[in-house]
Amino acid sequence: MSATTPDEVHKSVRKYLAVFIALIIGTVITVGAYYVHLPSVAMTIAVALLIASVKAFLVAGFFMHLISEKKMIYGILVATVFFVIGLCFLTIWSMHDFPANMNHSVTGQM
Amino acid sequence: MLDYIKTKLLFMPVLASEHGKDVDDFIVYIHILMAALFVGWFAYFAYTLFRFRQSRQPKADYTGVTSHASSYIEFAVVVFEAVLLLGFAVPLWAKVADKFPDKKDATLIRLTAEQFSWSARYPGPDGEYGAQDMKAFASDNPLAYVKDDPKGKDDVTAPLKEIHVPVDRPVIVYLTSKDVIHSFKIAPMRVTQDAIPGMISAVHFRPTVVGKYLVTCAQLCGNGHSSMNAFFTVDTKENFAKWMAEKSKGGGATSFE
Amino acid sequence: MQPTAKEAHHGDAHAHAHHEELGFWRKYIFSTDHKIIGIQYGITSLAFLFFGFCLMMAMRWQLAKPGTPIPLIGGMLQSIFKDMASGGIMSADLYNMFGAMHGTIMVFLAVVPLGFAAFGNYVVPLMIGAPDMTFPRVNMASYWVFFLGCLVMFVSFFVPGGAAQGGWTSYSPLATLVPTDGQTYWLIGMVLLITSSLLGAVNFVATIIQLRAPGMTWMRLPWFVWVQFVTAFILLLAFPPLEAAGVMQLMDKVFHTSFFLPSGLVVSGTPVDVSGGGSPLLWQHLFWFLGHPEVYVLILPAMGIVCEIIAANTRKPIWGYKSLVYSALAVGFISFIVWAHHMYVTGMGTKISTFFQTTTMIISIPSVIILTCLFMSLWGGSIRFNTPMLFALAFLPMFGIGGLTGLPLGFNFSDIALHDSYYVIAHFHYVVAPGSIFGLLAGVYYWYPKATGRFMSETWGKVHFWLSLLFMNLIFQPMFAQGLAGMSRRMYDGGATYAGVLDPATGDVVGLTKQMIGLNTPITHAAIALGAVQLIFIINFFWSIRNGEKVKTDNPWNATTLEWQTPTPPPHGNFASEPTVYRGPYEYSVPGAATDFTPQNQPK
Amino acid sequence: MDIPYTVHPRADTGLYNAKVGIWLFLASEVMLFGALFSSYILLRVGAPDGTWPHSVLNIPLGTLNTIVLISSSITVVLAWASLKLNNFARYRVIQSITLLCSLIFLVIKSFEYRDKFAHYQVVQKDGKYVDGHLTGSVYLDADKKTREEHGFRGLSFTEGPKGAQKKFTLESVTVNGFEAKSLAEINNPKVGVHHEHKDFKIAAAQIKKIGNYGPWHNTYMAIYFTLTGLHALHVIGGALVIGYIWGPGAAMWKTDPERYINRVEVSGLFWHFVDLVWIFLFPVLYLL
Ligand code: HEA
Ligand code: HEA
Ligand code: CUA
Ligand SMILES: [Cu+2]
Repeated sequence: MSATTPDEVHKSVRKYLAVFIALIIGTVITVGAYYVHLPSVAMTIAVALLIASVKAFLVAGFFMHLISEKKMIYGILVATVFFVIGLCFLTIWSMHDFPANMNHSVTGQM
Repeated sequence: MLDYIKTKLLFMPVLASEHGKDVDDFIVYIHILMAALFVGWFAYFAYTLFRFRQSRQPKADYTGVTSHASSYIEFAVVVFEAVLLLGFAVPLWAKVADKFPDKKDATLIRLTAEQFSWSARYPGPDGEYGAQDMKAFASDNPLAYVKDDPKGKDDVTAPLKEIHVPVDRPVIVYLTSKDVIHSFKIAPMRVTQDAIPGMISAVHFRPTVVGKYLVTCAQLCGNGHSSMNAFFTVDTKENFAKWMAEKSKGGGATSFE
Repeated sequence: MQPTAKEAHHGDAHAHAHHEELGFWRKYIFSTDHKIIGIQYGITSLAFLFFGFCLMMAMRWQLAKPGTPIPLIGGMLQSIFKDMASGGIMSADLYNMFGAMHGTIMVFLAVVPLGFAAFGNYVVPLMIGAPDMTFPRVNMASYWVFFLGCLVMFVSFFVPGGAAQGGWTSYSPLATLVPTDGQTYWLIGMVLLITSSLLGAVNFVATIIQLRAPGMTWMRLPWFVWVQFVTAFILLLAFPPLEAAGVMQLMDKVFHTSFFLPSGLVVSGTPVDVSGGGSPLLWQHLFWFLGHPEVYVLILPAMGIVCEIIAANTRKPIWGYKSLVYSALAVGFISFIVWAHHMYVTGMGTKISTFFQTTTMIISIPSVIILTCLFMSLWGGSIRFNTPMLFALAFLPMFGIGGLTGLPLGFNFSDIALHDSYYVIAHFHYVVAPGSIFGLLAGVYYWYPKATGRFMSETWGKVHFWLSLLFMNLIFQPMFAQGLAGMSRRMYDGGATYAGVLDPATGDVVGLTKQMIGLNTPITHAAIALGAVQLIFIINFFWSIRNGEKVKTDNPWNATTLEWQTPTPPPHGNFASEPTVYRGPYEYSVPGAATDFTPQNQPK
Repeated sequence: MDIPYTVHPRADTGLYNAKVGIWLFLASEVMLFGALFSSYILLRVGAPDGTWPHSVLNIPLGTLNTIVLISSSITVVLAWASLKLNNFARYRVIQSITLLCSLIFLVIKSFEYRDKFAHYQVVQKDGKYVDGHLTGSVYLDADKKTREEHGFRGLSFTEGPKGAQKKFTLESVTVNGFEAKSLAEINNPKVGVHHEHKDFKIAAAQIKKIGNYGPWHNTYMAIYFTLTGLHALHVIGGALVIGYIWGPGAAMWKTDPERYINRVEVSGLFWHFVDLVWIFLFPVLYLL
């Protein structure tokens, strides 16, 4: 729990509102970036995911009080994040490590 | 010695390909490690059960083992595994999975699996295949070859469930499937490779013994799975040429069966 | 141990802890007591264990005597499955159905719920000195969701077309294309079972983190609790991807999406009318992402039980407790990144398969350490050969055989020859049948007196043990030979068709030798004999509830862990007052102590 | 003995039971959505050119929904903070906004879904595509006399009491949309190209294939419906729990306020997680 005394709670409330505004701004920037058509697709993706990660960090860190959470919770989450990344990365990697003369397209073209 | 282990202790099937010997040897090495561990541990196990039974040892010893022998054994296992891994498995796998022979020096086969049979197709004199696209499937074009692809004009389709290759020449098999996942397995060749719909996978090997072998399917594919087989005939050069000439009679006539 | 403010707080909560008597339904059926829930799980999973075995006996009959009517149950099968079993003869469809359901039932409805949920529920809170699980109502929900899942799986046998037929692995596109609603039931059943496991897993981890009695530090936990902790974590984090995959396959099946269906499928001469664009390999990745950690879910609880029993019956501390703990954690952790060793022959390149075979070899090392510690623990003991101990001891070499034969499968190069052969079947049955099941049976014999106040018959227990050991080996040992000789699994004719094919030119037999196929018959005989032997156990199990020899004390094995320091059977709330723990779990034969065991809660 | 630490944190972990429980549960949820995101990436990377649609979703609505969900997230923490300040009345008001937001979110989502089900793609026999909203479909009965205007019901259907069933076959459909020569033109329109929408009347004989943008349309729609559907289930579940605590469960505020605050906190953690998932879903599905 991040706040216990009324004073601290008042302080946190101000923090929550700041985070809220940041989240709204983030959303606006993401959508804006989409409409202005950045020069490359890669850039659009990078910007969108970067902002999403920042927003996620804000929500998890402040609304969910992860910033000041106990060690036990960190332990659980670190393991989880490690496994998600493992799942995602290894799956995609293995789909792309096919010997050179194999065609790994998933279409009907054979 | 190795041969004795392979045939008499491990019951390995007939061997008829070049890399198959490496596979067999490797399996033997691992089994030697396994046997050593098993026998060693089992002897220890049997001895302790006998030596420390309650009637002989009414009072247990709080400390138990103090030697570090087991750590050394564990360490030895690690070293042995590392040698098998880095010295054998990785390079040998790289050879069979990645280092494909030159297409020009190999017999090419395009094998299409379906419930429950295999159809082989050869590229003909030009050494190239016409395109295959499942969208082109029709009842008179069951293997879905693109009809107006010039490269496909001289392709030769073998009768269902019949595959021929010449001996001592590398074979590259391109595999795909029309419906579900199948797996191309010829035990005497020490070859297993899945045929996955929507993808082309490939496998290569060099048959070394003339004979007729059985292709079986090593992936559950439905109620005909156990009878999904084909003959894989390794011919002499001459016989293969004869067979090929017979199958390609009439030029492209057989290409769209 | 200083009582903290919080402990003082719940001390006062204790005052109003004396509940009104619960009615029959609340007490035995919709109970929130972890012990009742554990027993519910136990009975359900033992029943499914037996059922799964019956499916296999029918299949084994077909393998030994292909095309002949199945004795005893043939008629029943025909009336249920109609032309899938006409004349009481098993058809290929029925074989595939029973095979898929044998795997599914054994893994998800029998061994996991028995090892994890039943023993975990009954024993873990007792061992850590807790009054119950942290979330008793979630615990109850977990059981009933599980029960619903079992029901869905069971009912699926009776829908038109029968139950799932795509193997327990349910590979798409096959699983999606098999024309039966059974697969839909299978998926719904799986989603329910997974949900139940998640509820259970949250509860276990939270319980072990939060409810350890004062003084029960992490390094004083009995190893059984540790393995349950690791198991719960595996379930918690490995199951959800399969749930996602199950939902996606359900979408494929019900809403005709194409997550796992590529474009251009042509099934028996007709193009399949779906959008395509999906990936069959995606299913395999998501399945094995659970599938591999799952095998440690099958084995870890059994190992934990074996460890407890060895400690109590050698009368000495477990050797290398810390190594055991770290090895269990390492196994749990690494088990998440080895899964693709089931997929070597899908066409992997060198880099990725090297990664996976390296992790596979690495994970075998903590397993070796675990086994080594258990072996070393025997040295210097005063070994008592009672029934639980016999099963526990047999576990060691049996798991050893199963584990060692995992190595040639784990190296991709040898897996080329062994993949999908009976070698794989023999490998994993050695770990799950004479491995896990022996461990679990040991647990049944060991904790039975705690739960019922009576022993199971020792004599019949020993008969059960020796015959089971014999027949298990007679069943699975020949399968190694068959596998090495090239016999494939999931062959409804036992390889007879392809082995019997004659070379039309020369008339020679090609493929498997008659001798190897011939082994099918003695294997089947052994399986039937094994089934008969289990009747001894079943009778012993039920007979002893009423007639078994009564325990004379609450701690009949003179064990040190906390579950033996409560009344027998333990009351609601488990302990009269919160126990305090003063020492590690395996303080047997402490020099200078009055007895040869020093319970964890015995004050200094 | 009773179960300890249901209200107060345990000294060595610093946590009360439900807090551990919810974080464990969220960890498994991370794996669930993580697996779906992995599948998304895999399917998308593997999709051949021109088959993965862009901008078929309504971005303004999606943005609005994002803002709705973010707002509900701040109200959840503010509600919890009010309880911490012992202000139950304010909690009630603020939390009701949360519930309102969840309702708005679901309503908007259902409109979006409905829109997709009304969005059709017609492949014509000449290979051209028509893509847009189906505004009418005319059916002929078997003797080709009666002509009926219907909601689209497939190429043919039968209706009526048993014995006197009538068979209807499609005569033509009207689609308000645009025509395209290839899928790529529909799925990945070039920057700045704007398709003029107009009515196309297509005779049934012209139609090779017709279908709406349901999950079966392509893998993108499949993952879109799966991800957002699962997310919507979480919204519903979360709203039910928060609503229960807010309404019938509020009696606990009187008897055991600390435990009540914990409940609000735990349900809030779940709610933030649902918000967090959406924060990724929105750009990934709508914008990329
Ligand atoms: C409880 C279940 C369990 C356990 C513990 C294991 C443990 C291991 N498994 Fe197994 N496995 C399965 C269940 C299990 N497996 C199942 C169900 C399948 C088939 C799925 C299917 O396709 O349907 C399978 C399949 C399977 C495959 C795929 C084969 C294929 O399809 O081609 C592979 C490949 O790597 C593999 C490897 C391993 C390895 C390396 C271990 C290692 O963890 C083993 C480590 C243990 C040791 C190394 C033993 C050490 C012991 C000693 C040193 C002492 C010896 C002493 C005496 C004997 C006295 N397993
Ligand atoms: C935990 C998992 C588990 C267990 C325990 C078993 C146990 C057994 N299995 Fe099985 N099996 C699988 C998991 C398991 N199996 C899987 C995953 C497959 C692959 C499926 C597929 O291909 O998709 C498979 C496949 C498989 C095959 C291969 C089929 C084929 O490929 O064609 C065979 C063949 O003989 C077989 C046999 C047996 C036998 C004889 C046992 C025996 O050991 C059974 C022993 C059982 C008992 C001894 C029961 C004891 C019962 C009690 C004690 C009940 C008591 C009850 C009360 C008191 C109420 N199994
Ligand atoms: Cu094809 Cu099995
Ligand atoms: Cu595995």
